[in-house]
Amino acid sequence: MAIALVLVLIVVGSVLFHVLSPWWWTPIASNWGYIDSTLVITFWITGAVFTAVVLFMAYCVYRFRHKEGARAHYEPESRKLESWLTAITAVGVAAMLAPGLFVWSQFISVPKDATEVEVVAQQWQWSYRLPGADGKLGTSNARLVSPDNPLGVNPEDPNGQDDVVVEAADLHLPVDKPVKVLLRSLDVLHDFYVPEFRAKMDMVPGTVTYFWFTPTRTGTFEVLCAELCGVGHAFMRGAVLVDTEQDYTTWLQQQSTFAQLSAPAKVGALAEPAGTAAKAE
Amino acid sequence: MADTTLGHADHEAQRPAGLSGVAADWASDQRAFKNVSWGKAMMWIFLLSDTFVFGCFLLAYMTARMSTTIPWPNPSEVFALNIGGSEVPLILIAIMTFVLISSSGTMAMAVNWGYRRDRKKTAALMLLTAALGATFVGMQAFEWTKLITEGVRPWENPWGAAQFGSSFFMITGFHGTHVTIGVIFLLIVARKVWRGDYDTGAPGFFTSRRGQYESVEIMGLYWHFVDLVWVFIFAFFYLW
Amino acid sequence: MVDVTPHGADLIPPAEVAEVELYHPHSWWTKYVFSQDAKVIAIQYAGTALAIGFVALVLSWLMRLKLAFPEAFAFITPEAYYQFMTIHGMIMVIYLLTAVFLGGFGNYLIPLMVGARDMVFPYVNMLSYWIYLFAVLVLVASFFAPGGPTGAGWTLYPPQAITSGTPGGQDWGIILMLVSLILFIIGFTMGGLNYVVTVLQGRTRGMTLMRLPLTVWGIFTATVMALLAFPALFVACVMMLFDRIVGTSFFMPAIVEMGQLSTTSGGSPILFQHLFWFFGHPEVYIVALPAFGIVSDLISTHARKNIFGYRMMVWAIVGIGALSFVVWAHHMYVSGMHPYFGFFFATTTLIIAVPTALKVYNWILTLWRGDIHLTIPMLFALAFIVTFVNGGLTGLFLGNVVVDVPLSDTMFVVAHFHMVMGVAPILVVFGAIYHWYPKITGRMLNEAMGRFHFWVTFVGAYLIFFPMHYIGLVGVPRRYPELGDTAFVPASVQTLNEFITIAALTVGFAQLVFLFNLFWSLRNGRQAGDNPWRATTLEWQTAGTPPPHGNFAKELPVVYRWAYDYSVPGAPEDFIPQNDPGPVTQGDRA
Amino acid sequence: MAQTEVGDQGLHGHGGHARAVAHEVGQQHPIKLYLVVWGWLFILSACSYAVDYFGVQGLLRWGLILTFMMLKAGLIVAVFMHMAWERLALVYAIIVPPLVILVFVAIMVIESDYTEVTRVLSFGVGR
Ligand code: HEA
Ligand code: HEA
Ligand code: CUA
Ligand SMILES: [Cu+2]
Repeated sequence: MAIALVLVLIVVGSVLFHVLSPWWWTPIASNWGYIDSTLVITFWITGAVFTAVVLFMAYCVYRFRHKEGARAHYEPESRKLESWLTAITAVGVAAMLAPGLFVWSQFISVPKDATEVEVVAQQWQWSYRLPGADGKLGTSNARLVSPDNPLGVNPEDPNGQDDVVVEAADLHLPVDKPVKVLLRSLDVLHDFYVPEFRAKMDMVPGTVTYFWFTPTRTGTFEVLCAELCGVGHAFMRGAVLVDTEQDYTTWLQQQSTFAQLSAPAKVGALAEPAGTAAKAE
Repeated sequence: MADTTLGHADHEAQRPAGLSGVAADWASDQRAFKNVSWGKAMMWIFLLSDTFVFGCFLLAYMTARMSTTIPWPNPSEVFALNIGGSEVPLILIAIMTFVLISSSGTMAMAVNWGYRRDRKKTAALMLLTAALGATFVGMQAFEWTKLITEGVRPWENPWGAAQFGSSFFMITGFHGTHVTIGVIFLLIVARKVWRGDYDTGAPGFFTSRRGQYESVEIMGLYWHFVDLVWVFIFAFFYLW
Repeated sequence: MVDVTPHGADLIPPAEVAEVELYHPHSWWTKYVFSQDAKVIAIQYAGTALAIGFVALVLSWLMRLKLAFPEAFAFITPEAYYQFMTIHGMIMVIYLLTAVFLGGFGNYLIPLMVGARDMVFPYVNMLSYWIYLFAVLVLVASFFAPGGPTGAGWTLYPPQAITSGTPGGQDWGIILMLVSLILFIIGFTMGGLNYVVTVLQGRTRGMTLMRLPLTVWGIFTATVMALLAFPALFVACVMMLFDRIVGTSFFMPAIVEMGQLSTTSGGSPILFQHLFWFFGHPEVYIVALPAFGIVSDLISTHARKNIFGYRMMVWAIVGIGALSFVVWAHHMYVSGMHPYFGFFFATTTLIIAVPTALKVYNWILTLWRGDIHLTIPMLFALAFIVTFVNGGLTGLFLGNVVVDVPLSDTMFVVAHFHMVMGVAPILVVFGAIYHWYPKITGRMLNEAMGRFHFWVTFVGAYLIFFPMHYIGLVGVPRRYPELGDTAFVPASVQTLNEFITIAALTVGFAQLVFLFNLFWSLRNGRQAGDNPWRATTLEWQTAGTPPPHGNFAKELPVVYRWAYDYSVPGAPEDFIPQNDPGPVTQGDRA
Repeated sequence: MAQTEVGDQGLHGHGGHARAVAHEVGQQHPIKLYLVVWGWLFILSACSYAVDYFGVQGLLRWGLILTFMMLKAGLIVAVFMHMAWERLALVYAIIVPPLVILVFVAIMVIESDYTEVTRVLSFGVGR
C-alpha cells in the first residue's frame, strides 16, 4: 500500500512545490511575454495530465491490489476507449502546438524598423558592433582579424567604415526600440543568452545567425554563454544596459567608429584563402 | 535432426502474391521472409544499414559543396586524362565504371552456375570477378596518385574549395575499402567452391556450420551493392 | 464468451526450417569465455555495461559535489568537470543503456522468447561482444592518455571538440573517444543483425509476430532503429577524425583561435549537428523502446492481467520508431539552422506524444481491474510510469519550439532527459533484473535488500531531478561547473543544489546495496524453480533453470496463443503458457 | 547460409523433394538475361558519360544523369540482386526505410542554401 500513498504524495508534493517554491523565471524585460504565456499554457495542460494519470494509477494500485481468491478481469482491448483517449490527447497536443507555432512565426519575422546590432563572440568574451550613421553594417570576415581589427571588419567595405566597434565592453540599447541581433562567432559555438529577454540563439563560426526583440524596461542585464565553448564557458559573461533615449545617445557619442580605430592602419587587400586564386574568379 | 513427423515444408504451397502476400507473410509464423535463408536476410539487412552509411557520406559531401562560397573544381576537367595530346574528360572514371559493371556481370553468372552446382565455372567466374575488382582498385590507386602529384590534398587543392579533396579521398576511399574487402572474400569463397566444400557441406572453420552454394549468392549480393554504390558516386561526385 | 474448443494442432504449420546443429563448446574457454551461447554473451554484455555504468555513476557524484560545494571541491577544475560530464553522458547513453538493453536483455531474451535454440549467427554474436569490450577499454584508456579524456560534452560539437580551448581537444582525448564510438558501432552492428534476423526468421512454429511478447517488439524495433541511426554517427565520427588528424575542413570554417587564424575554411559546424542528431534522437528512443516493451510484460505478469490493447501497443512502438527519424532537429531549435525548420520539427515532435501517450494509457488500463501483486519488479514498473510521464511531459515544453527558446541549454533540459532517460529506463533495467534473475541464476534476489534499493532509488531519483527543472526555469544554464555570483539567480538556488547533491549521493549508496545483493543472492537466494512468477512467455517454459545450451528440450516448443493469457475465465490456472494447446482465447488473433 | 530448408540437402530421405526445395531457393535464370542486363548497364553508363562529354548543362543534364542513374540502380537491384524474384515482404522491407534518407537530403539542401546565402551576404563572396 505504501506505493499508492507515495504516488499521491508525489502528485501533491510536486504541485505544492510548483506553487510555493521561490524558484521561478526572472522578471521579463522584452516583448516576448508571448513565450511566457505559451509556457504557462503548457504548464497547465501537462500539470493536469500528470496529476490525472498518477492519481488514477494510485487509485488502481490501491483498489485492485492482490487479495486472496481475487482474479483479474479479462479484457484484451477496447477500440472505442483507445480511440477516445487518442483523440483527447491529440486535442491536448494541438492546444499547446498551435500557440507555439503562432509565436514562433513572430519570433522569426523581424519587423522592418528593427535596428541591427552585431554581437561577436570569441573564447571567452563578448564584443559588439553597431551600424553607425548609415544604418548599415559592413561585411566582415574572420580572416581579417588582427590586433587593430579585432572583429575582422572588412576595410574595403564603405558600409563598414562608420560602424561603431565596442570591443570586450558592455552593450547599450535604447529602450522600446526593436533590435535585430546578428550573431557571429570567431572561433567555436557560443550562445548569446540574456535570461530576462527570453530569446537566445547560438552563434556559429562560418555563418551569421539572428534573433530579434524589443527591450521593454531599462536596467542592466547579465549576458551568459549558453553553448559549451571550452573551459571558459561558465565564465563568459557580459552585460547589456537598456538605456533611456538620452543616456543611450550620450553613450553612443563616446564610442569610436571602425574608421577611427584603424585610421593609421593601412587598408590592405584581403588575405586569399590557400590557393583559391586560380579558378576563384 | 529435423522433426520428421512434420512431413514436407508447406511454404512451397502457393502463398498469396501482391500486398495481400505481404500481409500474409508478415502475419505468418516462423519467418517473415519466406524462402529467404538466415544468411541472405542478414546480408540484405546489413546492406540496408550500409546504404545509410553511404547515404550520409554523400549527403555530407552535398552539404559541403552547396554551402561553400568558394568555387568547386570542375570534375570533368580535374579527372580528364591527356590522351594523344587531347584532354579526354572523365575517361579513366568511365573505364573504371565499365570494369566494375563487368565484374557485376561475371558475379551474377557465378551465382547462376553455383546453383547448377558447376564447381569449375563458378570458381572461375568468381576469380574473374575478383580480378576485375582488383583492377578497379588499381585504377583507383592510379587516380589518387595522379591527383596527389597534381597537388590535391585532403586539406587543400589548387583549384578551389578544400572540401573537394576531402570528400574525394573520403568517399572513394571508403568505397575502395569495400571493394578490397569484397575481393578478399571473393577469393575465400572461390577457394571453398573449388575445394567442393559446398557439395560435401563441409563445416565452416569458425562457424562450424555446413557450407552451401547459397554463400555464393550472398557474396554476390554484397558485390552488386558495391557496384550499386559506385553508380551513385559516379553520378553525384563526377558528373555533378 | 471464451469457447473452450482445444486448439487443433493442424492450425499450426509444420516447421519450415530444419534444426541447425549447435556449436558445441569443447573447452572451458569456449564454454564460458569465448562462448557462442547467446545467454553467456548476454551476461558478458550486461556485466560489462553495468560495470562501466558504475564508473559513470561515480563521475556523476563528482559533478554533483562540484555543483553543490564549488569551493570545497576546487580541485575539480572546470577541465576535470567537463571531462567527467562528457564521459558520464556518453557512457550512460551508449555504453550502458544501449548495450545493456540490446546486448544484454536482447541476447538473453530474444532466442528464449521467440522459441529459438540460439541467435542465428552465434559466432558473429560472440565477435560483437568482444569488439564492444574493446570499445569500452579504448574509452577507459582515454583517462590515462596525455591530456585526459575529451571534455567536449557528449554531443561533441565541433569546432569546440577539436580545438585547444577544450580538454582533450588537441590531445588524445577526442581521438580515442571517436575511435571508441566507431568500434562500438561496428560491434553493435554485428550483434544487431543477429537480433533482427533471429526475430524475423528464427521463430518457432506458431510464433507469429503478433504473438511476440512486447519485450521482443521493443528490443526488435530499437535494434532496427539502431542499425539505421548509427550510420549517421559513424559518418560524423569518421569526418571529425579527419578534421582532427588530417586537417580537413568538413566541420571547420576559418576560425581565429587564441589569435591564430586556422588553416581550415568553408566547413559547416551545423552539418555535424544534423548528422549527430539524426543519430541522436533515434538513439534516445533506442534506449526507451526496450524499456517500454519490458515494462509492459512486467506490468501484465505481476498484475495477472493481459496487457491492454496489445495491437495498439505494437503499432505505437513501430510508429514511434518510424516517427523518431523525422524529429531530430528539435535539438537544434536555437542552433542557427534555417528558421522555418522550427515549424516542421515542432509539429512532428509533438505528434510523437500521441502514440507515446497511448502506451501510457494502456499500461494504466492494464492495472485497472487487475490482480496487482506488488512484487519488486511491479514496484519498479510503477515507478517507471511516474518518472517517464513526468519526463515526457517536460519534453513537450522543449518540443514546442518557441517554449524551447528560453529553456534550451538550461538545467531544465538536463532535468528533462534525466527524468525520462536517466531514471525511467534505468528503473526498468532494475525491474527487469529482479524479474529475470531467477531464470538466469535459479535463485531469487533478496527481498528486503530489493525493497530498500527500490524505495531509495525511486524517491531519491525523483527528489534529484524534479527540483532541477526549476533551477533551469530560473535560467541557470547547463554545463556550468559553478555559477559564480549571478545577479538574477537567488542564493537559495545554491541551497537547492546542495540538497540535490545529497539526494544523489544517497541514491548512489543504494546502488551499492543492489550490487551486493546481486552477488549475495547467487549463493543465498531462495531457490526459484522454473517459473516463479507463473508467467506465460516461453523463457519460463525451458528445460531446466538456468536454461541449458540450446534452451529447450529435444523438441522446440510450439506456440498456440499470444503472450498474455492471464486470468482467462474458466481456465484452471490464472495463466496459460504460450505453448499450452488449451482453449482458444479471445485475446489471440493469430 | 547456415541453416537448411526442411528436406533440403536430403537431410532425410526424399531426395526428389530436396531438389524441388533447392529449386525453390536457388535463383535460376537463363544466362542470356544477365548478358542483356549487362549490355544495358554498359549502354546507360555510356549515355551518362556522353552527357558530360558533350557538356550538356542545366536541368537537362540533371534530368538525364538522374534518370540513367536510377535505371542502372534499378537493373542491378532487380536482376543482379534478384530483387525482382523476391517476395514483396522483403522488397518493401528493403526499399522503404531509405526514404528517410531522402527527407534528410531535402532538409540539408534547404539548409545548405541558407548557409551559403548568409555567408555571401555577410562575408562577401569567395572567402
Ligand atoms: C529516453 C530518452 C528520451 C525520451 C523518451 C525523450 C522524449 C522526448 N523528448 Fe527528450 N531528450 C533526451 C532524451 C529523451 N527524450 C535527451 C538525452 C536530451 C538531451 C540531449 C542533450 O542535449 O544532451 C533530450 C532533449 C530534448 C529536446 C532538446 C532540448 C534542447 O536541447 O533544447 C527536446 C526538444 O524538443 C526533447 C523533446 C522530447 C519529446 C517531445 C519527447 C516525447 O517523446 C515525450 C512523449 C511522452 C509524453 C508526452 C508523456 C506521456 C504522455 C501522456 C501522459 C499523455 C498526455 C499528454 C498530453 C495530453 C499532451 N527532448
Ligand atoms: C542514462 C543516462 C544517465 C543517467 C542514468 C544519469 C545519471 C545521473 N546523472 Fe547524468 N547525464 C546524462 C545521462 C545520465 N545521467 C547525460 C546524457 C548528460 C549530458 C552530458 C553532457 O551535457 O554532455 C548528463 C549530465 C549530467 C549533469 C549535468 C552536467 C551539466 O550540464 O553541468 C548532471 C548534474 O547534476 C548529472 C547528474 C546525474 C546524477 C546525479 C545521476 C544519477 O546519480 C541519478 C541517480 C542514480 C540512479 C538513477 C541509478 C543509476 C544506476 C546506474 C547508472 C547503473 C549503475 C550500475 C550498477 C548499480 C551495477 N548528469
Ligand atoms: Cu561561449 Cu560558452
Ligand atoms: Cu530528441
